[in-house]
Amino acid sequence: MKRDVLERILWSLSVDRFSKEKYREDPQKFLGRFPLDEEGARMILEFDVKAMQEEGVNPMLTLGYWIEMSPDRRVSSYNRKLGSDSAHSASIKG
Amino acid sequence: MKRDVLERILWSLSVDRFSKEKYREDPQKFLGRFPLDEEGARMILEFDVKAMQEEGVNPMLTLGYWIEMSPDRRVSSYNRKLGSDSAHSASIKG
Amino acid sequence: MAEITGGFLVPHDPVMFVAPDAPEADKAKKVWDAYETCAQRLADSAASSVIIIGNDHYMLFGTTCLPKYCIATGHVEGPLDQLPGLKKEQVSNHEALAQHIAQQGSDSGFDWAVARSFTTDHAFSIPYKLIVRRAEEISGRSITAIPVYLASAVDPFITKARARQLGEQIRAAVESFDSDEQLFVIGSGGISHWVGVKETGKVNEAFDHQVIDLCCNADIDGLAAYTDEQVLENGGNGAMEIRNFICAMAAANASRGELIEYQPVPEWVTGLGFIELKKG
Amino acid sequence: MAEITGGFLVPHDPVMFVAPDAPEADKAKKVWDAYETCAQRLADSAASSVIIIGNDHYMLFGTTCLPKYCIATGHVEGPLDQLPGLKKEQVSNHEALAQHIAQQGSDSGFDWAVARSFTTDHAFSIPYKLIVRRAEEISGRSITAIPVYLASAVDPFITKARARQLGEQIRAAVESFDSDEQLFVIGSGGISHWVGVKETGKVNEAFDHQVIDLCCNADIDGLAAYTDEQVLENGGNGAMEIRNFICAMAAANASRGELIEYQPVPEWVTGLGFIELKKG
Ligand SMILES: [Fe+3]
Ligand SMILES: [Fe+3]
Repeated sequence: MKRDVLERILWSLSVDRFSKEKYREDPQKFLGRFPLDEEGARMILEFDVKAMQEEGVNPMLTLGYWIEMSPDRRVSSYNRKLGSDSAHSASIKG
Repeated sequence: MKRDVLERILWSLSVDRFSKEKYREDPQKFLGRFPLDEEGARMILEFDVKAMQEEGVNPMLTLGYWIEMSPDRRVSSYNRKLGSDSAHSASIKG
Repeated sequence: MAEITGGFLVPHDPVMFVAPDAPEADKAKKVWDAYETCAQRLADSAASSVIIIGNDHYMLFGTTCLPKYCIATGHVEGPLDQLPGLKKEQVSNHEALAQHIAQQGSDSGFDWAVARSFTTDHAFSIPYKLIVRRAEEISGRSITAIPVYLASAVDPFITKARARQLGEQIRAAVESFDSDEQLFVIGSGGISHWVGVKETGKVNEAFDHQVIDLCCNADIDGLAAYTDEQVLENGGNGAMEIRNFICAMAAANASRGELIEYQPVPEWVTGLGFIELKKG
Repeated sequence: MAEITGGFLVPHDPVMFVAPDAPEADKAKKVWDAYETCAQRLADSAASSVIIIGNDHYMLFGTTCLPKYCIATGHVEGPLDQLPGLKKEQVSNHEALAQHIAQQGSDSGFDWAVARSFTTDHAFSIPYKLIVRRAEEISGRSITAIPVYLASAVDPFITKARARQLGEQIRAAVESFDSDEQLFVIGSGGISHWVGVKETGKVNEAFDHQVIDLCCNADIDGLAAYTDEQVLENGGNGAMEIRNFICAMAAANASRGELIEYQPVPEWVTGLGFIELKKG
């Protein structure tokens, strides 16, 4: 269930422009409309893509979310956040 | 094909808030991104729900579009536009 | 094994919520009371979960992907189309069973589209609120609910024959689920109503009684024998929802139905029929 | 009857467009040239339409409805995820045939989700641009393209066995289509790549060669024999796209495949394989 809700939020924030706007205006308020516990909200707010993947979230979504919404947006940073030592990085979903 | 595109536009304008905003800002520009002929665009712009239904568009969409986007929004007016003499009217999709 | 021990066929008419006072009071009361009767019978049963078989109204699924049938296997909330007295709420789904139905379907040729996080429309939420939630109140026990959506209002429609097979698959999946739970199934929709078309407000009592008789005789063949043209002509585009009845009847494997109430209500643009599905 | 007379298995690697100069020039050229070879062979054929079998990347379909397989039967545009050199354009679909495939599926137990108006992603649009559109340029004739999307990257996945059956159904539908058209089919995806996970950039040449050998031997059984765990372990989450290969191979009913090119390109995070499906 946690995974499902995380995926819904990431998917909305990857593809739905209205959701993106609302999230940027007030992330806490946006997340408040989903049944998400504190730890889940933290994962989203802190772009903790590693923790989300450990929760079972599809990597296509964590990557898409990072590229769309994170302050940094670089895939090299995404890979570091995941603990990857990859020199190469898909800059978008393969 | 015309029906398909009309349905996509009506569906977007019924449920997608970003599309609604964009349409309200500039209907012509919004419609311009779809492969729609002049007559199709006229149907949308003039809320010609009767013509759209004759084109095969699902009545749930013409009704939803009317209620969401038309200046009037009343189902009684929708029925008149359809040529209905019904005294009764589903105020939303049944 | 789990088991479907009963069920209902009921309408999901949003106009009841929007214009509760439009029909004469006595008629309206009979309809609301019929939901209450269903709730009471569900409360009196041992069912701990309900599968509600409804259909989208071209709101939940769009032109970029129209599924023939979809099941919510995870988080559920709704309805998207909120009404006075029917506000959006979180729904307690039976996730394990829903996932089992999808998986067992996949293993046996039923390629369920799956909603991992779903927002319902009124087709689920009206019977959910008036029957399932109310039965929880009456009985004091928790009852989960699984949303199933068929392509009954948006073409390409699921065929009536396939709706029946799908109901049989749901039953087989329930019976292969490792638990001793009892379930109810609700077919949500109908009977005659014309939606968004110029005939709106028409109710065809003769057609409604035909459908009711077929349901009460558990005559799925009879229901499936209607061509879509016949249904559209006699019951309106809203009556295409008899697919939901067929699926629910096949899932319940009922031997008969008992008419709880029928009211033709032009003010609510629908012939409203309530049937309990009885086993044995 | 219409007929599928040939086809290709090719990758759909967006990084080629984003970072064309990342690999050494010779390697990169071999990959772009492989697409050109496919385009030339399509141009040289008599095919007037191509079915492209790809998969969503959790972008087109969301958590509220994840179809096992979906076909675009009407208006098509794309890609949604535009890239440098891959801008959104209108696609000329073969609507009549696409609708026939969906209908024939419905009649034979394949419940296609249908996209009446569809936006593709790069899984369709890369082979569409580099092969179909290019073959139109070379040959001067029009070639339509039908998007088919399988659940190969988002779970619940279509099983490999079902992907094969679906390919067989596509073939049967094409052969029951009343026209003398020739078609090609393209399986779009693979081979080894790790997407969005910490192994990104890894390429497993040994696995890629195994897959290539199976494809060249038209050994669908061999491909279907991989467990998902084996694919994930050896080919990464991107290699789950071998489902698209299986479906295309079953649709083409090829007796063998001919390797056009293989390049392991860590800079493009993928082992890129190009195979022509040959009949007879
Ligand atoms: Fe891919
Ligand atoms: Fe309905």
